[in-house]
Amino acid sequence: MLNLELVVLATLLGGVVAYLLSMINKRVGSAVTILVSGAVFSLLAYYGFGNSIDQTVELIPNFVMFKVTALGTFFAVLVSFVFFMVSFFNPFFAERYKYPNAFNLLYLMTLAGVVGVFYASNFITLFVFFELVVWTSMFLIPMGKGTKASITYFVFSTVGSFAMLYAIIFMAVGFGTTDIDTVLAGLTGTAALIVYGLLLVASFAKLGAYPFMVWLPKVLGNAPDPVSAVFSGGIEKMGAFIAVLAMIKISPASAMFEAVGLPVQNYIVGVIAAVTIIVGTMMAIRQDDAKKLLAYSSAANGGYILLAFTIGNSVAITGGFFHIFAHALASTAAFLAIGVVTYRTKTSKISELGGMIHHMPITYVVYLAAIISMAGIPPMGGFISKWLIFQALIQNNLVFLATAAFIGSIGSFLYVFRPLAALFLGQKLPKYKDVKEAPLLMLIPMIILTLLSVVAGVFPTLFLPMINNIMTELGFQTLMTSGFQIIGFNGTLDPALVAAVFGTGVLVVFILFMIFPKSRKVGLMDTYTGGEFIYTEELLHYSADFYAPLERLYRKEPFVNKIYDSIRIKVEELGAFVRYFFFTNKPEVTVFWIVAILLFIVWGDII
Amino acid sequence: MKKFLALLAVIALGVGIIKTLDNNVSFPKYGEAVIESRVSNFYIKKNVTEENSEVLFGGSDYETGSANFVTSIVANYRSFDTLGEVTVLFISAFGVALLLGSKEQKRLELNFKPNFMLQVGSRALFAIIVMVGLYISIHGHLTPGGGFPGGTIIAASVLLLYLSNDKFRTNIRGFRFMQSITGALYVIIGLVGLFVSGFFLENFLGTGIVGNLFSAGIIPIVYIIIGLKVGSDFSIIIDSFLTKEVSK
Amino acid sequence: MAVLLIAIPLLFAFVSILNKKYAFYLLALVAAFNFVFSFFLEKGMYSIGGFGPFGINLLVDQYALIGLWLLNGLFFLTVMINLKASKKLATVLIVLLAGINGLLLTNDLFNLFVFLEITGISAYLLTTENKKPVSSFNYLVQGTVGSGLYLLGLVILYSMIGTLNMSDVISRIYTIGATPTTLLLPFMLMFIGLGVEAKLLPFNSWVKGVLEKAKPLSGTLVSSVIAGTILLVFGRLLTTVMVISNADMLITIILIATIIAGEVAAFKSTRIREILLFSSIGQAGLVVYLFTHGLLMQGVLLIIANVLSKFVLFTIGASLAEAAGDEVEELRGAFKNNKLLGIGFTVAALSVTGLPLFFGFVVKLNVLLGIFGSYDLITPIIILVVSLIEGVYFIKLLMKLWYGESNVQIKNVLMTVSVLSVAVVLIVLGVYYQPMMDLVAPIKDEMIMIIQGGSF
Amino acid sequence: MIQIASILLVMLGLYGILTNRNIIKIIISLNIFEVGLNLFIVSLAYVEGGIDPILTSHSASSTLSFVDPLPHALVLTAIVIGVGTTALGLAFAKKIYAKYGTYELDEMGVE
Repeated sequence: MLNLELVVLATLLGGVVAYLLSMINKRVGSAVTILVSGAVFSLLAYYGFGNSIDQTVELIPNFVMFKVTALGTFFAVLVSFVFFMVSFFNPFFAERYKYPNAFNLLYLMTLAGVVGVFYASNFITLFVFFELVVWTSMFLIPMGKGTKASITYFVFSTVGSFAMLYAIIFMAVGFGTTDIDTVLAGLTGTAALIVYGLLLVASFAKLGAYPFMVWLPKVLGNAPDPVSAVFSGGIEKMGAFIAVLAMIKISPASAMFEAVGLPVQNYIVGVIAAVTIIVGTMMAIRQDDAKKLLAYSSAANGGYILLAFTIGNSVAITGGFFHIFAHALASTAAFLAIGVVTYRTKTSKISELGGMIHHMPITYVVYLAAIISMAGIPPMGGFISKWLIFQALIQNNLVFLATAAFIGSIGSFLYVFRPLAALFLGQKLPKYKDVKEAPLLMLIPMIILTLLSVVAGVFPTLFLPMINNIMTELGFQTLMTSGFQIIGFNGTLDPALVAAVFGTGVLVVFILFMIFPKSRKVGLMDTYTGGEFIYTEELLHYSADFYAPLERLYRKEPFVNKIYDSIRIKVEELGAFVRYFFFTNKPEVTVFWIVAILLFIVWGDII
Repeated sequence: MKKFLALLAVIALGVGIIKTLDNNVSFPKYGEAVIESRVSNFYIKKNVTEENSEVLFGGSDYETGSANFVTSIVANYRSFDTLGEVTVLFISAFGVALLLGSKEQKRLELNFKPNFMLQVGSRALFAIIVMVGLYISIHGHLTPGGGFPGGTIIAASVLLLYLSNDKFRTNIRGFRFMQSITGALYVIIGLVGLFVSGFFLENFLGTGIVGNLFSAGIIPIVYIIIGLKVGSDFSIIIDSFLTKEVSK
Repeated sequence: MAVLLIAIPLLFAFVSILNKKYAFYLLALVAAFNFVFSFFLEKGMYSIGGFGPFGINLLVDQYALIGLWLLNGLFFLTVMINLKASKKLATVLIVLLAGINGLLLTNDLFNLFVFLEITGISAYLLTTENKKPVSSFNYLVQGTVGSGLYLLGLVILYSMIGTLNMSDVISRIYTIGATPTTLLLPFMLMFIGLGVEAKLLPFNSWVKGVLEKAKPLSGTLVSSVIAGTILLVFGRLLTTVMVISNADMLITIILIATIIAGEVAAFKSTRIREILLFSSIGQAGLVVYLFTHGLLMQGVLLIIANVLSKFVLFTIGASLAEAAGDEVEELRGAFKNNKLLGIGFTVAALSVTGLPLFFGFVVKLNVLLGIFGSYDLITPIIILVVSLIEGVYFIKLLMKLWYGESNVQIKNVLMTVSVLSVAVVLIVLGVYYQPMMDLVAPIKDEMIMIIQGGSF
Repeated sequence: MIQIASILLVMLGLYGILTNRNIIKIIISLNIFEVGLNLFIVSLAYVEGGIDPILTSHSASSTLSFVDPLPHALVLTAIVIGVGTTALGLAFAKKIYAKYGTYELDEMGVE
């Protein structure tokens, strides 16, 4: 039996150990993060799927309450896996951080927090860990490019978590307990709607759904690369977890009206998800920074997850969970690949890079596989989940949502190929002549993630039991499968077959490529354009901007930044007013107010 | 305009407070206070720890032997307040000295030259005033007055000397010593009470016959201490104000 | 024996002026004595002069004990950290110590006034350390008006009910049949009078002058120790004396305004000490709000959390500001060379913000639960919004202090050790909070039991 | 009557603090405020026909009608505290004058 509280505490302790060891040698400390996160992952996976995690023993009384569920295990194993994979990057980045020892400490604290969130049995525990993740990860961000992003992150996360806190206390006072299952099952009527809304605010804030999308590009763009990977693959998934609590665990009987066959509140969430998908995709298309691009894509994928849960039938929900799984693998891999590029070149700007395929072919393959998965192309995991979600959308006749999802999917082809073309393919730049492939230790996690992504796409049924456990636990039917086939509403998917066809195609092309005479390799200068010879090796590829015509269509950002800014300015104005009016350091002001209030008391027939 | 509005506001507030107090049925009108319902009734009857139906002038061995009820409160029933009050004065005097520089001081010059008569006359008066001050302090439990007025009068005599002679400075160290010792003595008397009979500032001496000079236990002692202390506190304040730092 | 906590400091204060050289040792001795002795105190009503309920009593209940432990301990630490500055003000500090203990212990309304003045005058003198006499003077004027109003309210109350003993007030009020209307004026006068000292909104224009340039010693004492004491006094009065009132609406408006104004002003500020002082105004408002709504336990928890973290924040903040400048921009990266202090500051700031693993979180949760428990759905929203604002400026401050280039270096081993130990306390209480809960759980029942005439 | 007068004195003190920007005047206003307050406290002690609360050979028994001695005791304390704060205020004034050469708060500029 594995004691859960021990795992969490040991992870925290491991952070302290990593901190202390980092004082001796930064890399040793980073190695501790690999060991600890690996241990957490393997313990949780081994005992979690073996159903032998013990949640009853309390090491610190009343501190936290845990409960082992299939849902929690799924999320915890997945996210700790992401942490484990990313931690391989830590030793390489340690020297770039201002406070590497603090980084190691906070990295493991974040991991402990994430694990705690998924296993929490009552809302207070959930919130404790939720906020723990917020502030620990907040301090991870400024180790990268700037401190402003972490403030943005704090604001949006805190808006979300305070909404959740309000809901939690609302329930705690109403029910006298904060046990998640009891409370969520007991909610009815308006109370259910309030809690539903507030929890979803928390979920939106974490997933970066539309009005809260602002923080994602800022944070993921500015954080150190491993942190971006962890955010996209791990921490954001907490939002999905909260969404599950709100949208699936709260009894759907609370629907007052229906819209297009869905409870109206679900439909509203669906619309928000659709907007998120479209805005995220559109914004991703025009990003120059590869990390920001992936950040918007993360937001859009969060939209798919939300969309899946709004539909609420077993196919859609399975699709949602599968999407969480597939996206975690793919986006982590993509961020890691970009991380390798920045590690070697110190930039992630698409317009400044090119031809990396010649230097780092493996990274290229990893990135290619990742974006294929994110765009939902077979034979990758992302295809399976999107197929399931589309099935459900069509089955339920959700025309608008389906259209949005399709637009998003097509858009995702556009944006993922942009870094592919500009960053990896294209012209080789003299500046990066000496760039090498990533070190072996960095390649390992990327390769593992890619292989898993492929396996998930080819043999999804291998991973389905994990999700089926959740479905049974939540009281849904499990997805029908036969062999390696998945049976949807109006069709059967044989991913292995698809993959085989796809693989054959690739193979044929590859053979043709080998058979036909090779193209002649020429130097960069050995060419001319427009009748002019080229004399400098400047960047000539135009892939950095090849969606310019499309971007012109939506130059105005569909964004709410201005509103947020004006709120901040209003608060500051109020502060200036208060300071001017009250904190004057003049005795007569105090006396004036005393007189005024006393006047009110003696003359008002009051109150 | 601002001043007028302020005037209007404070007048309105004053009238409002008076009106509110007037409408307040629980608040006794002027002169209609019911002592029997107040805690002071026990102080007058000296009934706090005993059962006296009547306290007589010349009677003996009451819980507190002071003929002056106010004094019995100030120096006995609520002596702790008085200790606090002495502390306030002490810290004020200390603070004034601290603020106005406590290193090398010299006298402020007066605008006129005091003549010989004034100086001698005020010295003669000084002794009398000090005597009066001490008298008032010592008789605090019998007559109106007590340590605070007595101490102030003592300080007034010092002030007289300061004003009549611009060369004069008291022995400020002596006053500081007295200030310290008297304050400490007050606390020590309280502590003796604590260790002798279990209560801080307990009147552990016999209370004697009401109306006699040597009665009321520790009250006269406390009042002499307070008198000296207040006198020295004020003298220090006076000295601080009437001197300035020697310019460097 | 509780009186020793007041008598010994007073004795030492009187003696300390005899020789300035040894005054400091007396201060250290007496501060240590008070801290240690407060742990040996037994609960009970201690009469002074042996006059039972008719004289002055000192009340030692759980509430007073918590305050004594906390504030005597922090007083001792503050004095020890600021050795140099304490030497000149040794006598003032000893008297201040007596005043603080008196305020915490006394069970008599007028005695409270006396100790309020003792504490006040020592505080005015303490602020002279900042070399800003006008601000100190303003503080003095406002403090005097405030305590004058308290006195006015108190004597009106006395002439109505005929007693000054805090435990007897309620029963006397019922005996004479006073109504909320008749009690409104005295209670409001007392409330406003104390409000001036407790930094409540319209009455706190002294705070900025006194604290914006405060040195570590006076700043920490005024913003942490004295503020905590006054708030605890407020709690006792609002629970045992000013129970019947019908100005709830007005008071609530004042307090909510205080909470919002403090945090908003801090949000606007760019100077480290200003940020801290405005934030403490907001917190004071929240504490008093809790007291007025009968949430004594939560209020005490909030005071404990606040006093502890403000101690850390102000000690470090004022030292940094003295070393490098007031503006946060000038302090960029100040923790680079002072990592341990930085960790202490971070822990305290996160605790004030109410993030988990720190004591502030436990407190915030309890506060919200308490307010929600009285079916108030709006105030929690205000508190949450305000604490978001608070979080933002604290995080901003932290980010700036950690990242940047600076060569500020503060070498004070004692400060580092004490700040870190308080930080550790904040973490331990944040994780293992049950003992603290058990500690504060009985305070309200005890207080009510005492005013109903019970004893321990 | 005396109560009204004392309340008005209190108000006068507040008015003085409200309108004056001169340190000495503020201190004087503070004093007026306190005097009014003290007068008010004493007035609360008065009982119609009461005698001064001292046992003498003329009024030898506690059963006579005395005025309330407690407010007198309180006022004694309040007066002394008032004196203390006034002294301190004046010391501040002297200090301020030494620093700025003026008693007018408006002429000192921002500290």
